[in-house]
Amino acid sequence: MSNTAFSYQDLLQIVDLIKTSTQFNEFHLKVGDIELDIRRGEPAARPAPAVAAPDATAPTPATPVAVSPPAAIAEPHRSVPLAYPAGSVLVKSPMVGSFYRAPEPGAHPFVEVGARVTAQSIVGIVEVMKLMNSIPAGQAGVVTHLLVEDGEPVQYGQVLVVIEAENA
Amino acid sequence: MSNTAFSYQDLLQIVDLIKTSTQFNEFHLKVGDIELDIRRGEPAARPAPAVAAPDATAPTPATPVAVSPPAAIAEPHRSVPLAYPAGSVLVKSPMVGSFYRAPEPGAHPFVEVGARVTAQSIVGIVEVMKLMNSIPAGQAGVVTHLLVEDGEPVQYGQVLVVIEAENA
Amino acid sequence: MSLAAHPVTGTGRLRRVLVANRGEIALRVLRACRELDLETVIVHSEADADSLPVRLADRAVCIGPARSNQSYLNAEFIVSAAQIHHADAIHPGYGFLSENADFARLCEMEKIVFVGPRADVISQMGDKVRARQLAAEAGVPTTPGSDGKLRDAAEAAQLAAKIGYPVLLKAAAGGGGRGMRVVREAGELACQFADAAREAKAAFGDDAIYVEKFLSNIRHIEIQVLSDGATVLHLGERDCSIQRRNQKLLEETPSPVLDAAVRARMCDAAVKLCRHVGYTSAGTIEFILDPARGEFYFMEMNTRIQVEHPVTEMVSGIDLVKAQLEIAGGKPLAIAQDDIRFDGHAIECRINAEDSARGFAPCPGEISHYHAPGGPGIRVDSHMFSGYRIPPYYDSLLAKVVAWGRDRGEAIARMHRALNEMEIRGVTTTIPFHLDLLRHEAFLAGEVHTRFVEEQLLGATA
Amino acid sequence: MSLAAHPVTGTGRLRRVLVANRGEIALRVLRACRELDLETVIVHSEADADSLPVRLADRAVCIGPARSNQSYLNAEFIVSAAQIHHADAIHPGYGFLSENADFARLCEMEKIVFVGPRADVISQMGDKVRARQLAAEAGVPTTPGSDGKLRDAAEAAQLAAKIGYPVLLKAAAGGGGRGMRVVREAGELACQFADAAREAKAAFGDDAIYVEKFLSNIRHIEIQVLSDGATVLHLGERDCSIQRRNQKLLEETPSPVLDAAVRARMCDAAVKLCRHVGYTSAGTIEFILDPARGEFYFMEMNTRIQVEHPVTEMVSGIDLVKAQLEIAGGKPLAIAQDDIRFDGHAIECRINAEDSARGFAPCPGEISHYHAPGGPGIRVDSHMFSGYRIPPYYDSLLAKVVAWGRDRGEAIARMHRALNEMEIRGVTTTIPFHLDLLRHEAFLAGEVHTRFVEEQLLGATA
Repeated sequence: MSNTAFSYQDLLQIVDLIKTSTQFNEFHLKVGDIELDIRRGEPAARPAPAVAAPDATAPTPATPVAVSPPAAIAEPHRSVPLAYPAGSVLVKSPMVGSFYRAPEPGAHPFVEVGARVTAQSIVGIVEVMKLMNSIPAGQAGVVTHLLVEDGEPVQYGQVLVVIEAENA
Repeated sequence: MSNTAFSYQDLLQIVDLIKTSTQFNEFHLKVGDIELDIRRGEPAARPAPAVAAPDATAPTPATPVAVSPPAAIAEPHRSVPLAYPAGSVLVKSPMVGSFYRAPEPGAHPFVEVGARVTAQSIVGIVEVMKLMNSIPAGQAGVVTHLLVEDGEPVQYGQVLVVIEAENA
Repeated sequence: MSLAAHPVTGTGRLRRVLVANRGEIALRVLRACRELDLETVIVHSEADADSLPVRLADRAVCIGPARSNQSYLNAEFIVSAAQIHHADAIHPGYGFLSENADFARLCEMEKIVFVGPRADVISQMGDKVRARQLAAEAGVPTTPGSDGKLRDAAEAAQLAAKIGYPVLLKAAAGGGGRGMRVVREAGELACQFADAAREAKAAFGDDAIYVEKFLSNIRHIEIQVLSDGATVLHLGERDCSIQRRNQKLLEETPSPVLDAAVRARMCDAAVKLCRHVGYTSAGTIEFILDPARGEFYFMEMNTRIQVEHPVTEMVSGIDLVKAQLEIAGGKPLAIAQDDIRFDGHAIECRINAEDSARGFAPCPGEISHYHAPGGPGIRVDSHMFSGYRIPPYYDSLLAKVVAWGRDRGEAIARMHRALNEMEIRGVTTTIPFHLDLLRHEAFLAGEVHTRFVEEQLLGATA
Repeated sequence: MSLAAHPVTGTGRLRRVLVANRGEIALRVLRACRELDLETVIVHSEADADSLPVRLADRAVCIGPARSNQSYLNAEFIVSAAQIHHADAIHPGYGFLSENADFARLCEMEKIVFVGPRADVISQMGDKVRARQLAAEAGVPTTPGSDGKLRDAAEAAQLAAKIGYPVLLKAAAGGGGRGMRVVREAGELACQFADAAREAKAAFGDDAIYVEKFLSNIRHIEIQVLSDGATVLHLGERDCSIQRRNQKLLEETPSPVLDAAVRARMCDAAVKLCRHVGYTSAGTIEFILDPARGEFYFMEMNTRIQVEHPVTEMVSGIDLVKAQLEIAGGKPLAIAQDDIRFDGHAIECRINAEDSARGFAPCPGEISHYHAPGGPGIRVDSHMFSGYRIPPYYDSLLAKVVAWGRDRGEAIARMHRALNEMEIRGVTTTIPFHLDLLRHEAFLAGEVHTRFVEEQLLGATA
């Protein structure tokens, strides 16, 4: 009833608009029953719905937490919001799996913090069901953060590596 | 936890403060988790909690609805907000019962709209368990509204008569 | 008031019921009325104008300001509201006027059906000495002790020797532990008697003392009864031993310690007492159980619905509040004792707006967010909603969470799961207390007594 | 993965379960795991990151974007998540991969317990022709008709004469009503056969036709089974005749029309079929019941937990999801058929985010306010909360409200009462539809069939 005038697609478009703009720091939109609040810099945590269980909400050691940088407002994970400098590019895992920093056990890691990479440089491997998926940097620049330890589980969309883009 | 600094008594005091003032039309207060919004003229309906049943919320014919004039913001009844001119005095029922406009069946009513009353004038009777309780006007002035029909049930705090005060 | 024009419903001559209570029990009664297709009128104080029961009732009438003695305790206003709004019956819930014989009598005089026993029965059972007498007449065991005050220490010693040590000396005029002495052996008695009498005199202006068998490690077990005046049924027991300062916190059925023989004797005693006094409606006989000896003693009778009635409903499938309304409407009980089967185990946790970390201090305030638990075996009775402001004038009960399981273990696991899911934001509640309790070894083993919470769970700080 | 270091729990060798589903059934499985003290891992799509199951699970792993085929339907990602997070078992819920034999086989190969039957059983029962064959082998009645396609109208006429008119001609290759003809008497057959074959050819490129007994005014009755491989139990029936376009809307047990003899035969048939195929876990045998003749026919078997399983839980007291987990953990069933008692009546209403006034159009959006019903006899299974945004990618089921009563009348009255209390603001739901249905004379009389909703309740507009 209430939201015939406002679709998920509209929302995506608006988020895209804000993402590509540098002019807005806060955005408030109300259409009928729908309220949209977008804020740059510190993504507000969604109102947590309904969990009183301390053991259910406390992060468990092996649970990966995705980092939501300012440029990725719509990141839908349980977020520990981290801010990266402007010009940072986030290399995310394209699938759930185990992350490896080196081509094989004992070998040198693909990259370290400070390493200069091209868009084609491999920054790690995500293994799913014994299938090894090489992860390219996708952007030339310098590695500023390595966020996942060797052998750790990663989830879809999780940020693996942060790169300070060249010419950014 | 959250509201140790702000009690129900504080709330009452603030409501009284606003009631006795003619200077403010809106008042917004936020203390910790508590948000208080007071607006003159059109008291906002409390967020209705949890009733989908149309037959439960629809006013039933015999249910009295209390009128909430601007001067009585905190009126806790299911309200049909009505505004009276400044200087209006509300005569409310001091108890639940049946309201009578005349001293006995067939007799002339105590007052009619337009009648001039003194503070001691009787404006009606509320009967509770065969006990007749005379309701004095409490204020000299002119009767502007008679809100309850003869013999109708009234609840505690319900407005019976509105008087335009003299020298107000 | 003539009912000739009204059609007769499944509840006999009832058509419209006035609910003279607030909070979760008002909601409970409204639900029963809805299910029986009875119209509802609720009376309320100004402080409860925005409450869920007021919103759910067909009609709501404000009868006074927040203070109970000007609203929920004012019999005339309530009866008047019933008359004005043509209610045929008044359901009093628990607390407030529910065990007030004068109120029941006023209803009787005004030809309004009081949903409960007759006024004279309420009156008799409300007098503790008279109730004890009636229990004894009915052959129901009462705590061994003096029937009235004692002349002197010598008479006390004589009686103590008869009932066996330890005994309890109590101020006849008093309460709250003043003038109370536990005497463990005969040699101590004279000295303790003098001390107790002195303390009683100082506290109550009356040095009269009586003696009673002292029982420790006791459990509080109560039997639910249901009677239409002709048929008297029992619906098994509830174990209410988890208490703090005589306030029940958790109740369960069946009791983890009651064996079949003792249970049968207790239920039989409860039914006998009801028959003896001509009891009608739902009622509860409270007993002290000495589990070590398998003996039980009559404590008192509650002539109303209890807070903890849902555990009985969960294992018996019988809706006690609907049964009360049907009996009040003149409908005879359709079930016999043999029709009642008890299935599984049920536990109720009372969720109060209290801070168990600070001596269970009440925490009124606004419920900014409420999310009820759900899923299999979980029942929630609560008048809460997101945005509800708890008035500071009344009791702190926010919700009753009831868990059913095929056995006690399943019920406990479900309760634990449900309380972990439940969310009440804005005020502090007793959920953390219950989560601790449900994991406590003594509770899991069923080895608790009425002072367990204060002495063991909360320790010295209680 | 070695489990040697892990203590053995009540569920045998299981310690950590991965939930490969979303919405209310994910929550249902999480609750069962909690009650069994099993750790939980949930996999979810990006669209469900803020869902209640994700928040309640011990661990949550995002496995892909909103689209199901890249998340909930991706077997490799799910098995991988189970391995990485050391889950011993995967519960597939219903829908998605729950009846996917390849997925079950992948789990078997990777030594992860699939909570359900063996892959080969899923495979057999998933093939409609093979399942019908197996049913016939087990002596379970199947709809009379041709076992395969017919050569011509003459062969059809021969068979129709044998099974009796009316008969249904169906396109062997088709579905959805294309190429389907009801033939009421022998004289019509040749002409209708030609029409059906022509339509089938046009629609599916194949003019093969087969014939089946045409049944009208039928009911959909299903039998719940539970098997550990050695013991096969039935848990009675569910009547799911209230449907719209083959989507169930309301389910109840017991069926208002099934007599004891037919019920016994149906339950017996279901158990026999399970034994015949070596079924394990919970499963459901769906039958068509022709109430006029008291005859029933095997339709299909669902080799998973059903949406409507709670009604069976309410009357039997058996937790089906916990039973699935225990069986998966290698624990033999602790109950025998004679231990199972059925008490009272239970009804489930599916509350969907759909507008029944506009052809049940889905209504995704944000639930601005949610208040669950409560009180006696009411169970709610829902993943909703105030502020929940319903993703537009998945099904529209928001909540299952289940009402229990001592009899059907009490259950209906409770359901009506509960749906009146329930509040879902922000989106349109099917609550108004259910309130209408619950007051409809035919429903109250139990006189409905599988086309009742479309033909009578919704009328010509459906």
